[in-house]
Amino acid sequence: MADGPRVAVQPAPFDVAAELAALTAGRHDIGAIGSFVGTVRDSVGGRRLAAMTLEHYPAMTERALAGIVAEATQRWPLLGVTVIHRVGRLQPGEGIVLVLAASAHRAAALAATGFLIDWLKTRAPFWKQEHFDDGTSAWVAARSEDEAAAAAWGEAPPPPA
Amino acid sequence: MADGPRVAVQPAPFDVAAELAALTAGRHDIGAIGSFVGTVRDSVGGRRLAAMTLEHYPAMTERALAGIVAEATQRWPLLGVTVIHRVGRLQPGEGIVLVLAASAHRAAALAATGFLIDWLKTRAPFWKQEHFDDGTSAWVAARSEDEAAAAAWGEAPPPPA
Amino acid sequence: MAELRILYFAWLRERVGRSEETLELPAEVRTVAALRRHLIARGDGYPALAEPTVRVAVNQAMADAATALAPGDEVAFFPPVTGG
Amino acid sequence: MAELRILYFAWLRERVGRSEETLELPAEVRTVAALRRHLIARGDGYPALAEPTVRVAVNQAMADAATALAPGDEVAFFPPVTGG
Repeated sequence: MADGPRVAVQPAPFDVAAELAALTAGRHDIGAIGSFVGTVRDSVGGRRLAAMTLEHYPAMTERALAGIVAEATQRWPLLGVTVIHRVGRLQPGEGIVLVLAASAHRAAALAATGFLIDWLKTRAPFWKQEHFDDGTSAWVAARSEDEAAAAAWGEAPPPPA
Repeated sequence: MADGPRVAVQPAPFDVAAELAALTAGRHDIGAIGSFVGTVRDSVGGRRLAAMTLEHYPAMTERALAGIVAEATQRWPLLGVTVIHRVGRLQPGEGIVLVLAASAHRAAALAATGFLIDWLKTRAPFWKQEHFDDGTSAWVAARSEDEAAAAAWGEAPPPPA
Repeated sequence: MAELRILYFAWLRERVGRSEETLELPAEVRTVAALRRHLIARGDGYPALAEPTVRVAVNQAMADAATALAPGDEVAFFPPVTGG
Repeated sequence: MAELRILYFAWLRERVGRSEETLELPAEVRTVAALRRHLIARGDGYPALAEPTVRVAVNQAMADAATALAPGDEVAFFPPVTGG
């Protein structure tokens, strides 16, 4: 990738159009851009959600994301990658995470997009806490489907303790 | 889907940010949005590309796209779909096609995004002609990988004559 | 309409030399396969229709060699699609 | 530094009752597994560290029970991640 990947962890909202423009600015070798946006829903398991808090491990987060991006760049011929993850308190409808992957052809762009979000979900140190309308809060439990989705890409790193 | 899918065939550029905003406006049940953007590259097989022309079969195009979107909507629990395909003469760097698929969860959003672009590539009546810097032009040949990608989703319609 | 409307796209349009035409449906042409034979027999650019990759749609829906034709139908011949 | 820096996140932070602390590395604590046992033995909220789902990172890299510890290391305990 000419300019290297863009990885950011921030409380501020991300601007998808600006990120797309930055990823493709002056680049005419890109033929395909896959993207994923994760957003805060307003209900979970039938309960109304008032807000969500994203906690993270600052010293490790960008390093973990950079490692995931490096792995994707090794697996596919990517021409650009952007990963932005928000932290702090978010309202329903707000964006949580943005992944962009650009390549000459769509197969690599779409596969890398799926890989990046699947690995991010199981390997980057973020934790979600849901705040409900009734004043209670709960930490989101990890889903076995997420582990399965990440493992399906193969070559997992050593299992954690 | 509350407002039904948005399908458009147009010479004008599309605005990804505006399309994303329209897809998610007032919706807090969406948790994941997959997207794909196809763009014109500036070189093909080592030859410099000056422009590309997209021809289509107007009476059939939107109908074919609507059918592909309907199939996606049957296969996944989608909360919104946008498919915009440009026609006419396009310059390197310009967008050709935009696919957006929204759902509560990422697996459906990402799978539907891949399905929509794979089926569109093999079932919607568009043809690309490449115009090279040396003044020559050539119709793009269909790729067997595209047929294989579309067929991998299963349940293909009856084969054409 | 007692006529067929026939459309050609992309390189098939260029080879046939026209984008559309109308045809008084001959009595013996009752299927896509028969229409294709009828057109190829004209010579000039029409033998391009014999290319095995050529697709056909009848009334804007994908069709095959056995698809029946009736007066008023719109028949389109084209190469494999390459959009997206 | 002769000390370990220890961090806790998400519900483990709430259960332990702190987000970080420093610890003079005891002579017998040479691995992640030993540190975990040492902390659990304190009682109060620390037995939460015995939950089998708890993950650990040493110096910001995922680690496991056998990972060796040295003075100056940063050790983080946390639940399975749920971002994205």
